[in-house]
Amino acid sequence: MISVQTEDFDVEAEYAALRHRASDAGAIVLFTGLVRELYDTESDDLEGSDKTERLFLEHYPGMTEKQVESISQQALKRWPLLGVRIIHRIGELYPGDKIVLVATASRHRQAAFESADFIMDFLKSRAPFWKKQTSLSESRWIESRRSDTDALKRWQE
Amino acid sequence: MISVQTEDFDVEAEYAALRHRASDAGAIVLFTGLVRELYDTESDDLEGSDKTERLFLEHYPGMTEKQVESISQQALKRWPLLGVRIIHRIGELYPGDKIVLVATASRHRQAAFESADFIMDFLKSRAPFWKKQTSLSESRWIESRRSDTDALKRWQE
Amino acid sequence: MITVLYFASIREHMGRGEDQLEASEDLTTVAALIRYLSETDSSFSELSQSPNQPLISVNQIFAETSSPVSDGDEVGFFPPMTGG
Amino acid sequence: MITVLYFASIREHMGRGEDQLEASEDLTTVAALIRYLSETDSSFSELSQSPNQPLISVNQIFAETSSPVSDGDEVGFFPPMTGG
Repeated sequence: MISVQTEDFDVEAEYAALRHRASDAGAIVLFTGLVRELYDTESDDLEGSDKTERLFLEHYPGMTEKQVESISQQALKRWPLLGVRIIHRIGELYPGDKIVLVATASRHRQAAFESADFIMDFLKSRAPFWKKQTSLSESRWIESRRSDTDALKRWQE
Repeated sequence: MISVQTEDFDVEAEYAALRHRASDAGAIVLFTGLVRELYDTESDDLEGSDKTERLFLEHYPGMTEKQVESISQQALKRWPLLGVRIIHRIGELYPGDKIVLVATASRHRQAAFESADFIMDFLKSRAPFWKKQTSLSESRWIESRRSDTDALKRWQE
Repeated sequence: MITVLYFASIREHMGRGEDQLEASEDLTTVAALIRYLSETDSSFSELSQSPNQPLISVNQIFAETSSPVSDGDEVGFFPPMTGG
Repeated sequence: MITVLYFASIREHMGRGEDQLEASEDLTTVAALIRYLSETDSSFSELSQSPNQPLISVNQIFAETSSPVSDGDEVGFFPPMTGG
Protein backbone atom coordinates (compact mmCIF):
# COMPACT_ATOMS: atom_id res chain seq x y z
CA MET A 1 0.00 0.00 0.00
CA ILE A 2 1.54 3.27 -1.11
CA SER A 3 0.67 6.94 -0.74
CA VAL A 4 2.17 10.12 -2.15
CA GLN A 5 0.68 13.01 -0.22
CA THR A 6 1.18 16.53 1.10
CA GLU A 7 -0.33 15.71 4.53
CA ASP A 8 1.64 14.43 7.48
CA PHE A 9 1.09 10.84 8.62
CA ASP A 10 0.49 9.22 11.98
CA VAL A 11 3.14 6.70 13.00
CA GLU A 12 0.90 4.89 15.49
CA ALA A 13 -1.99 4.57 13.04
CA GLU A 14 0.31 3.22 10.31
CA TYR A 15 1.98 0.81 12.73
CA ALA A 16 -1.37 -0.45 14.04
CA ALA A 17 -2.82 -0.86 10.53
CA LEU A 18 0.18 -2.84 9.31
CA ARG A 19 0.22 -5.01 12.42
CA HIS A 20 -3.47 -5.75 11.93
CA ARG A 21 -3.05 -6.50 8.24
CA ALA A 22 0.08 -8.63 8.63
CA SER A 23 -1.41 -11.51 10.56
CA ASP A 24 1.15 -13.57 12.48
CA ALA A 25 3.99 -11.16 11.82
CA GLY A 26 6.91 -11.64 14.17
CA ALA A 27 8.77 -8.51 13.11
CA ILE A 28 7.79 -5.02 12.02
CA VAL A 29 10.37 -2.47 10.90
CA LEU A 30 9.18 1.11 10.63
CA PHE A 31 11.52 3.65 9.08
CA THR A 32 10.87 7.37 8.99
CA GLY A 33 12.94 10.01 7.26
CA LEU A 34 12.88 13.53 8.68
CA VAL A 35 13.84 16.97 7.36
CA ARG A 36 17.19 17.96 8.81
CA GLU A 37 18.39 21.47 9.50
CA LEU A 38 21.81 20.63 8.18
CA TYR A 39 20.98 18.99 4.97
CA ASP A 40 22.51 16.49 2.74
CA THR A 41 26.19 17.19 2.70
CA GLU A 42 28.51 14.25 2.98
CA SER A 43 30.52 16.17 5.55
CA ASP A 44 27.72 17.51 7.79
CA ASP A 45 29.72 20.74 8.01
CA LEU A 46 27.35 23.37 6.72
CA GLU A 47 27.56 26.96 7.85
CA GLY A 48 24.79 28.24 10.09
CA SER A 49 23.47 30.45 7.32
CA ASP A 50 22.85 27.35 5.24
CA LYS A 51 20.53 25.81 7.78
CA THR A 52 17.33 24.64 6.15
CA GLU A 53 14.46 27.05 6.58
CA ARG A 54 12.20 24.89 4.51
CA LEU A 55 12.28 22.15 1.93
CA PHE A 56 10.18 21.83 -1.19
CA LEU A 57 9.56 18.35 -2.56
CA GLU A 58 8.70 18.27 -6.25
CA HIS A 59 7.69 15.03 -7.93
CA TYR A 60 6.49 13.64 -11.25
CA PRO A 61 2.78 12.89 -10.71
CA GLY A 62 1.86 9.53 -12.19
CA MET A 63 5.42 8.31 -12.63
CA THR A 64 6.05 8.64 -8.90
CA GLU A 65 3.19 6.33 -7.99
CA LYS A 66 4.26 3.81 -10.66
CA GLN A 67 7.85 3.78 -9.45
CA VAL A 68 6.98 3.54 -5.76
CA GLU A 69 4.52 0.73 -6.49
CA SER A 70 7.16 -1.06 -8.54
CA ILE A 71 9.69 -0.74 -5.68
CA SER A 72 7.10 -2.19 -3.30
CA GLN A 73 6.42 -5.09 -5.68
CA GLN A 74 10.13 -5.82 -6.03
CA ALA A 75 10.45 -6.03 -2.25
CA LEU A 76 7.43 -8.36 -2.04
CA LYS A 77 9.01 -10.64 -4.63
CA ARG A 78 12.37 -10.65 -2.96
CA TRP A 79 11.38 -11.23 0.69
CA PRO A 80 8.53 -13.23 2.28
CA LEU A 81 6.72 -10.15 3.54
CA LEU A 82 3.31 -10.06 5.21
CA GLY A 83 2.84 -6.37 4.53
CA VAL A 84 4.46 -3.23 3.13
CA ARG A 85 3.48 0.39 3.69
CA ILE A 86 5.13 3.33 1.95
CA ILE A 87 4.20 6.99 2.39
CA HIS A 88 6.16 9.77 0.70
CA ARG A 89 5.28 13.38 1.29
CA ILE A 90 5.50 16.16 -1.30
CA GLY A 91 5.24 19.95 -1.17
CA GLU A 92 6.56 22.26 1.51
CA LEU A 93 8.23 20.78 4.59
CA TYR A 94 10.11 22.17 7.57
CA PRO A 95 12.96 20.93 9.78
CA GLY A 96 11.80 18.04 11.95
CA ASP A 97 8.91 17.19 9.61
CA LYS A 98 8.50 13.60 8.52
CA ILE A 99 9.22 13.10 4.81
CA VAL A 100 8.86 9.38 4.30
CA LEU A 101 7.62 6.26 6.02
CA VAL A 102 8.57 2.71 5.03
CA ALA A 103 7.16 -0.12 7.13
CA THR A 104 7.55 -3.82 6.48
CA ALA A 105 6.18 -6.84 8.33
CA SER A 106 7.42 -10.40 8.14
CA ARG A 107 7.68 -13.58 10.19
CA HIS A 108 11.37 -13.12 10.90
CA ARG A 109 13.31 -9.95 11.52
CA GLN A 110 15.90 -10.24 8.77
CA ALA A 111 13.36 -9.96 5.95
CA ALA A 112 11.76 -6.94 7.62
CA PHE A 113 15.08 -5.13 8.11
CA GLU A 114 16.49 -5.91 4.68
CA SER A 115 13.34 -5.06 2.75
CA ALA A 116 12.84 -1.69 4.51
CA ASP A 117 16.49 -0.84 3.84
CA PHE A 118 16.08 -1.93 0.19
CA ILE A 119 12.92 0.14 -0.29
CA MET A 120 14.61 3.24 1.15
CA ASP A 121 17.63 2.84 -1.13
CA PHE A 122 15.35 2.57 -4.14
CA LEU A 123 13.12 5.47 -3.08
CA LYS A 124 16.20 7.67 -2.74
CA SER A 125 17.54 6.97 -6.20
CA ARG A 126 14.76 5.55 -8.35
CA ALA A 127 11.60 7.44 -7.50
CA PRO A 128 11.08 10.83 -9.21
CA PHE A 129 11.24 13.15 -6.21
CA TRP A 130 13.46 16.22 -6.01
CA LYS A 131 14.23 18.31 -2.95
CA LYS A 132 14.79 22.05 -3.05
CA GLN A 133 16.24 23.52 0.09
CA THR A 134 15.69 27.11 1.12
CA SER A 135 18.12 28.50 3.69
CA LEU A 136 18.69 32.07 4.84
CA SER A 137 21.32 32.52 2.17
CA GLU A 138 19.82 30.78 -0.85
CA SER A 139 17.45 28.35 -2.51
CA ARG A 140 19.05 25.38 -4.19
CA TRP A 141 18.21 21.94 -5.51
CA ILE A 142 19.72 19.26 -3.33
CA GLU A 143 22.24 17.25 -5.29
CA SER A 144 22.02 13.50 -5.36
CA ARG A 145 24.49 11.83 -3.04
CA ARG A 146 26.99 9.46 -4.49
CA SER A 147 26.41 7.26 -1.43
CA ASP A 148 22.75 6.95 -2.42
CA THR A 149 23.48 5.65 -5.89
CA ASP A 150 26.24 3.44 -4.52
CA ALA A 151 23.74 2.02 -2.03
CA LEU A 152 21.72 0.49 -4.87
CA LYS A 153 24.65 -1.71 -5.85
CA ARG A 154 24.28 -3.65 -2.62
CA TRP A 155 21.05 -5.13 -3.95
CA GLN A 156 22.36 -6.36 -7.27
CA GLU A 157 22.57 -10.11 -7.33
CA MET B 1 17.67 4.33 27.42
CA ILE B 2 16.63 0.78 28.22
CA SER B 3 13.70 -0.85 29.98
CA VAL B 4 12.91 -4.43 30.99
CA GLN B 5 9.26 -4.56 31.95
CA THR B 6 6.09 -6.63 32.10
CA GLU B 7 3.87 -3.80 30.78
CA ASP B 8 3.15 -3.18 27.13
CA PHE B 9 4.64 -0.10 25.47
CA ASP B 10 3.24 2.62 23.25
CA VAL B 11 4.88 2.83 19.83
CA GLU B 12 3.80 6.42 19.19
CA ALA B 13 5.02 7.64 22.59
CA GLU B 14 8.40 5.94 22.13
CA TYR B 15 8.73 7.27 18.60
CA ALA B 16 7.83 10.80 19.65
CA ALA B 17 10.20 10.74 22.65
CA LEU B 18 13.13 9.52 20.56
CA ARG B 19 12.41 12.04 17.81
CA HIS B 20 12.33 14.81 20.40
CA ARG B 21 15.53 13.64 22.08
CA ALA B 22 17.45 13.05 18.83
CA SER B 23 17.68 16.60 17.63
CA ASP B 24 18.33 16.96 13.89
CA ALA B 25 17.88 13.23 13.22
CA GLY B 26 17.31 12.46 9.55
CA ALA B 27 16.40 8.81 10.09
CA ILE B 28 14.58 6.83 12.76
CA VAL B 29 14.29 3.05 12.61
CA LEU B 30 11.79 1.47 14.95
CA PHE B 31 11.74 -2.31 15.20
CA THR B 32 9.14 -4.28 17.10
CA GLY B 33 9.07 -8.02 17.69
CA LEU B 34 5.69 -9.69 18.19
CA VAL B 35 4.54 -13.03 19.61
CA ARG B 36 3.71 -15.35 16.74
CA GLU B 37 1.15 -18.12 16.77
CA LEU B 38 3.46 -20.36 14.83
CA TYR B 39 6.62 -19.98 16.74
CA ASP B 40 10.23 -20.24 16.11
CA THR B 41 10.69 -23.16 13.79
CA GLU B 42 13.03 -22.69 10.90
CA SER B 43 10.46 -24.30 8.62
CA ASP B 44 7.28 -22.47 9.72
CA ASP B 45 5.46 -25.82 9.38
CA LEU B 46 3.95 -26.38 12.81
CA GLU B 47 0.79 -28.38 13.30
CA GLY B 48 -2.33 -26.52 14.37
CA SER B 49 -2.16 -28.08 17.83
CA ASP B 50 1.23 -26.48 18.35
CA LYS B 51 -0.08 -22.98 17.90
CA THR B 52 1.09 -20.72 20.69
CA GLU B 53 -1.53 -20.18 23.36
CA ARG B 54 0.82 -18.07 25.40
CA LEU B 55 4.48 -17.34 25.90
CA PHE B 56 6.35 -16.92 29.14
CA LEU B 57 9.48 -14.79 29.11
CA GLU B 58 11.93 -15.56 31.89
CA HIS B 59 15.02 -13.46 32.43
CA TYR B 60 17.99 -13.03 34.76
CA PRO B 61 17.21 -9.88 36.76
CA GLY B 62 20.26 -7.68 37.04
CA MET B 63 22.27 -9.41 34.36
CA THR B 64 19.58 -8.63 31.79
CA GLU B 65 19.80 -4.90 32.39
CA LYS B 66 23.60 -5.01 32.31
CA GLN B 67 23.67 -6.93 29.05
CA VAL B 68 21.05 -4.79 27.33
CA GLU B 69 22.84 -1.63 28.46
CA SER B 70 26.12 -3.02 27.17
CA ILE B 71 24.53 -3.83 23.79
CA SER B 72 23.19 -0.28 23.62
CA GLN B 73 26.64 1.14 24.45
CA GLN B 74 28.29 -1.02 21.80
CA ALA B 75 25.86 0.33 19.20
CA LEU B 76 26.54 3.92 20.30
CA LYS B 77 30.28 3.34 19.92
CA ARG B 78 29.94 1.73 16.55
CA TRP B 79 27.55 4.14 14.82
CA PRO B 80 27.06 7.93 15.06
CA LEU B 81 23.67 7.65 16.73
CA LEU B 82 21.61 10.50 18.13
CA GLY B 83 19.48 8.21 20.28
CA VAL B 84 18.76 4.59 21.17
CA ARG B 85 15.70 3.14 22.88
CA ILE B 86 15.35 -0.51 23.89
CA ILE B 87 12.36 -2.06 25.65
CA HIS B 88 12.14 -5.79 26.34
CA ARG B 89 9.08 -7.29 27.95
CA ILE B 90 9.07 -10.21 30.38
CA GLY B 91 6.38 -12.40 31.89
CA GLU B 92 3.28 -13.76 30.22
CA LEU B 93 2.53 -12.75 26.64
CA TYR B 94 -0.02 -13.75 24.02
CA PRO B 95 -0.02 -14.05 20.22
CA GLY B 96 0.12 -10.60 18.64
CA ASP B 97 1.61 -9.01 21.77
CA LYS B 98 4.68 -6.86 21.38
CA ILE B 99 7.79 -8.41 22.93
CA VAL B 100 10.56 -6.00 22.12
CA LEU B 101 11.15 -2.51 20.76
CA VAL B 102 14.46 -1.26 19.38
CA ALA B 103 14.55 2.28 18.02
CA THR B 104 17.59 4.15 16.75
CA ALA B 105 17.98 7.68 15.44
CA SER B 106 20.81 9.06 13.35
CA ARG B 107 21.57 11.69 10.73
CA HIS B 108 21.67 9.19 7.89
CA ARG B 109 19.60 6.09 7.34
CA GLN B 110 22.36 3.51 7.09
CA ALA B 111 23.51 3.97 10.68
CA ALA B 112 19.92 3.75 11.93
CA PHE B 113 19.18 0.55 10.00
CA GLU B 114 22.44 -1.18 10.81
CA SER B 115 22.44 -0.34 14.50
CA ALA B 116 18.83 -1.50 15.04
CA ASP B 117 19.64 -4.74 13.21
CA PHE B 118 22.81 -5.15 15.31
CA ILE B 119 20.97 -4.53 18.59
CA MET B 120 18.31 -7.10 17.69
CA ASP B 121 20.91 -9.72 16.81
CA PHE B 122 22.64 -9.16 20.13
CA LEU B 123 19.40 -9.12 22.12
CA LYS B 124 18.44 -12.46 20.58
CA SER B 125 21.66 -14.21 21.46
CA ARG B 126 23.43 -12.25 24.20
CA ALA B 127 20.76 -11.02 26.60
CA PRO B 128 19.57 -13.51 29.23
CA PHE B 129 15.95 -13.97 28.19
CA TRP B 130 14.30 -17.33 27.63
CA LYS B 131 10.94 -18.03 26.03
CA LYS B 132 8.65 -20.84 27.09
CA GLN B 133 5.82 -21.57 24.71
CA THR B 134 2.55 -23.12 25.82
CA SER B 135 0.43 -24.64 23.07
CA LEU B 136 -2.65 -26.85 23.27
CA SER B 137 -0.43 -29.91 23.21
CA GLU B 138 2.49 -28.95 25.43
CA SER B 139 4.69 -26.47 27.24
CA ARG B 140 8.26 -26.25 26.02
CA TRP B 141 11.27 -23.99 26.13
CA ILE B 142 11.91 -22.45 22.74
CA GLU B 143 15.27 -23.58 21.41
CA SER B 144 17.75 -21.06 20.20
CA ARG B 145 17.87 -20.78 16.44
CA ARG B 146 21.11 -21.48 14.68
CA SER B 147 20.30 -18.52 12.41
CA ASP B 148 20.31 -16.26 15.49
CA THR B 149 23.78 -17.24 16.60
CA ASP B 150 25.00 -17.14 13.00
CA ALA B 151 23.59 -13.61 12.74
CA LEU B 152 26.12 -12.37 15.31
CA LYS B 153 28.99 -13.29 13.02
CA ARG B 154 27.93 -10.57 10.60
CA TRP B 155 29.08 -7.97 13.12
CA GLN B 156 32.55 -9.28 13.74
CA GLU B 157 35.11 -7.03 12.19
CA MET C 1 1.48 15.20 -30.32
CA ILE C 2 4.38 14.30 -28.09
CA THR C 3 4.32 15.80 -24.58
CA VAL C 4 7.71 16.76 -23.18
CA LEU C 5 7.93 17.39 -19.42
CA TYR C 6 10.71 19.06 -17.45
CA PHE C 7 11.22 18.71 -13.70
CA ALA C 8 13.06 20.36 -10.82
CA SER C 9 16.30 22.15 -11.80
CA ILE C 10 15.69 21.28 -15.45
CA ARG C 11 12.20 22.79 -15.37
CA GLU C 12 13.69 25.97 -13.90
CA HIS C 13 16.49 26.01 -16.46
CA MET C 14 13.99 25.63 -19.31
CA GLY C 15 11.71 28.29 -17.81
CA ARG C 16 8.70 26.04 -18.38
CA GLY C 17 7.41 22.63 -17.36
CA GLU C 18 6.14 21.36 -20.66
CA ASP C 19 6.44 21.38 -24.45
CA GLN C 20 4.05 19.97 -27.00
CA LEU C 21 5.70 18.71 -30.18
CA GLU C 22 4.07 17.66 -33.40
CA ALA C 23 4.74 13.94 -33.90
CA SER C 24 6.62 13.29 -37.12
CA GLU C 25 8.53 10.61 -38.99
CA ASP C 26 11.75 12.33 -37.90
CA LEU C 27 10.92 12.00 -34.20
CA THR C 28 10.92 8.24 -33.67
CA THR C 29 13.46 7.95 -30.85
CA VAL C 30 14.43 9.91 -27.74
CA ALA C 31 17.75 10.72 -29.45
CA ALA C 32 15.91 12.32 -32.39
CA LEU C 33 13.75 14.29 -29.97
CA ILE C 34 16.84 15.54 -28.12
CA ARG C 35 18.44 16.53 -31.43
CA TYR C 36 15.33 18.40 -32.52
CA LEU C 37 14.95 20.24 -29.18
CA SER C 38 18.66 21.14 -29.12
CA GLU C 39 18.41 22.67 -32.61
CA THR C 40 15.30 24.70 -31.87
CA ASP C 41 15.84 25.73 -28.24
CA SER C 42 19.07 27.19 -26.89
CA SER C 43 18.19 26.33 -23.25
CA PHE C 44 17.71 22.70 -24.19
CA SER C 45 20.90 22.78 -26.21
CA GLU C 46 22.83 23.85 -23.10
CA LEU C 47 21.24 21.00 -21.16
CA SER C 48 22.12 18.34 -23.67
CA GLN C 49 25.71 19.55 -23.78
CA SER C 50 26.18 19.70 -20.00
CA PRO C 51 28.29 17.03 -18.34
CA ASN C 52 25.26 16.11 -16.18
CA GLN C 53 22.94 14.57 -18.72
CA PRO C 54 19.27 14.62 -17.74
CA LEU C 55 17.57 11.34 -16.91
CA ILE C 56 14.85 10.36 -19.35
CA SER C 57 11.45 8.70 -19.08
CA VAL C 58 9.02 7.65 -21.80
CA ASN C 59 5.42 7.22 -20.65
CA GLN C 60 6.60 7.42 -17.03
CA ILE C 61 9.09 4.58 -17.34
CA PHE C 62 12.87 5.10 -17.31
CA ALA C 63 14.19 5.23 -20.86
CA GLU C 64 17.40 5.55 -22.87
CA THR C 65 18.24 7.79 -25.78
CA SER C 66 17.64 4.78 -28.04
CA SER C 67 14.07 4.30 -26.73
CA PRO C 68 11.31 4.68 -29.38
CA VAL C 69 8.92 7.62 -29.24
CA SER C 70 5.63 8.02 -31.08
CA ASP C 71 2.44 10.07 -31.27
CA GLY C 72 0.73 10.43 -27.88
CA ASP C 73 3.84 9.61 -25.84
CA GLU C 74 4.95 11.54 -22.77
CA VAL C 75 8.70 12.13 -22.47
CA GLY C 76 10.24 13.40 -19.22
CA PHE C 77 13.63 15.05 -18.64
CA PHE C 78 14.86 15.40 -15.07
CA PRO C 79 17.94 15.53 -12.84
CA PRO C 80 19.06 12.66 -10.58
CA MET C 81 16.41 12.03 -7.96
CA THR C 82 16.72 13.08 -4.33
CA GLY C 83 13.65 11.67 -2.61
CA GLY C 84 13.47 9.54 0.48
CA MET D 1 29.07 -17.99 50.33
CA ILE D 2 28.83 -18.46 46.58
CA THR D 3 25.36 -18.05 45.11
CA VAL D 4 24.56 -20.38 42.21
CA LEU D 5 21.56 -19.50 40.05
CA TYR D 6 19.75 -21.68 37.50
CA PHE D 7 17.48 -20.35 34.78
CA ALA D 8 14.80 -21.54 32.36
CA SER D 9 15.08 -25.23 31.33
CA ILE D 10 18.08 -25.65 33.64
CA ARG D 11 16.14 -24.28 36.60
CA GLU D 12 13.35 -26.75 35.85
CA HIS D 13 15.82 -29.60 35.43
CA MET D 14 17.46 -28.78 38.77
CA GLY D 15 14.07 -28.43 40.46
CA ARG D 16 15.23 -25.18 42.09
CA GLY D 17 16.45 -21.74 41.12
CA GLU D 18 19.32 -21.32 43.53
CA ASP D 19 22.05 -22.98 45.60
CA GLN D 20 24.18 -21.44 48.28
CA LEU D 21 27.66 -22.97 48.53
CA GLU D 22 30.22 -22.43 51.24
CA ALA D 23 33.22 -20.68 49.69
CA SER D 24 36.38 -22.76 50.07
CA GLU D 25 39.94 -23.01 48.85
CA ASP D 26 38.84 -25.83 46.54
CA LEU D 27 36.25 -23.67 44.76
CA THR D 28 38.40 -21.05 43.08
CA THR D 29 37.26 -21.48 39.46
CA VAL D 30 33.99 -22.17 37.64
CA ALA D 31 35.45 -25.56 36.64
CA ALA D 32 36.00 -26.49 40.30
CA LEU D 33 32.45 -25.41 41.11
CA ILE D 34 31.10 -27.56 38.28
CA ARG D 35 33.16 -30.52 39.51
CA TYR D 36 31.88 -30.09 43.04
CA LEU D 37 28.21 -29.73 41.98
CA SER D 38 28.49 -32.74 39.65
CA GLU D 39 29.83 -34.89 42.48
CA THR D 40 27.20 -33.85 45.00
CA ASP D 41 24.09 -33.50 42.82
CA SER D 42 22.96 -36.08 40.26
CA SER D 43 20.78 -33.54 38.38
CA PHE D 44 23.76 -31.25 37.94
CA SER D 45 25.90 -34.20 36.94
CA GLU D 46 23.47 -34.98 34.09
CA LEU D 47 23.64 -31.35 33.00
CA SER D 48 27.38 -31.17 32.90
CA GLN D 49 27.54 -34.38 30.87
CA SER D 50 24.90 -33.34 28.34
CA PRO D 51 26.05 -32.39 24.84
CA ASN D 52 24.41 -28.97 25.35
CA GLN D 53 26.64 -27.40 27.95
CA PRO D 54 25.03 -24.62 29.99
CA LEU D 55 26.22 -21.07 29.48
CA ILE D 56 27.92 -19.54 32.49
CA SER D 57 28.00 -16.11 34.11
CA VAL D 58 29.99 -14.86 37.08
CA ASN D 59 28.61 -11.75 38.77
CA GLN D 60 26.23 -11.29 35.84
CA ILE D 61 28.95 -11.24 33.20
CA PHE D 62 29.52 -14.07 30.71
CA ALA D 63 32.25 -16.38 31.96
CA GLU D 64 34.23 -19.48 31.02
CA THR D 65 34.99 -22.61 33.01
CA SER D 66 38.44 -21.13 33.65
CA SER D 67 36.98 -17.95 35.21
CA PRO D 68 37.88 -17.38 38.89
CA VAL D 69 35.23 -17.64 41.60
CA SER D 70 35.44 -16.39 45.17
CA ASP D 71 33.41 -15.69 48.29
CA GLY D 72 30.39 -13.48 47.60
CA ASP D 73 30.26 -14.24 43.88
CA GLU D 74 27.09 -15.04 41.98
CA VAL D 75 27.41 -17.79 39.37
CA GLY D 76 24.67 -18.39 36.82
CA PHE D 77 23.99 -21.47 34.68
CA PHE D 78 21.54 -21.18 31.80
CA PRO D 79 20.64 -22.46 28.34
CA PRO D 80 21.26 -20.51 25.11
CA MET D 81 19.19 -17.34 25.18
CA THR D 82 16.02 -16.87 23.15
CA GLY D 83 15.00 -13.27 23.75
CA GLY D 84 14.24 -10.58 21.24
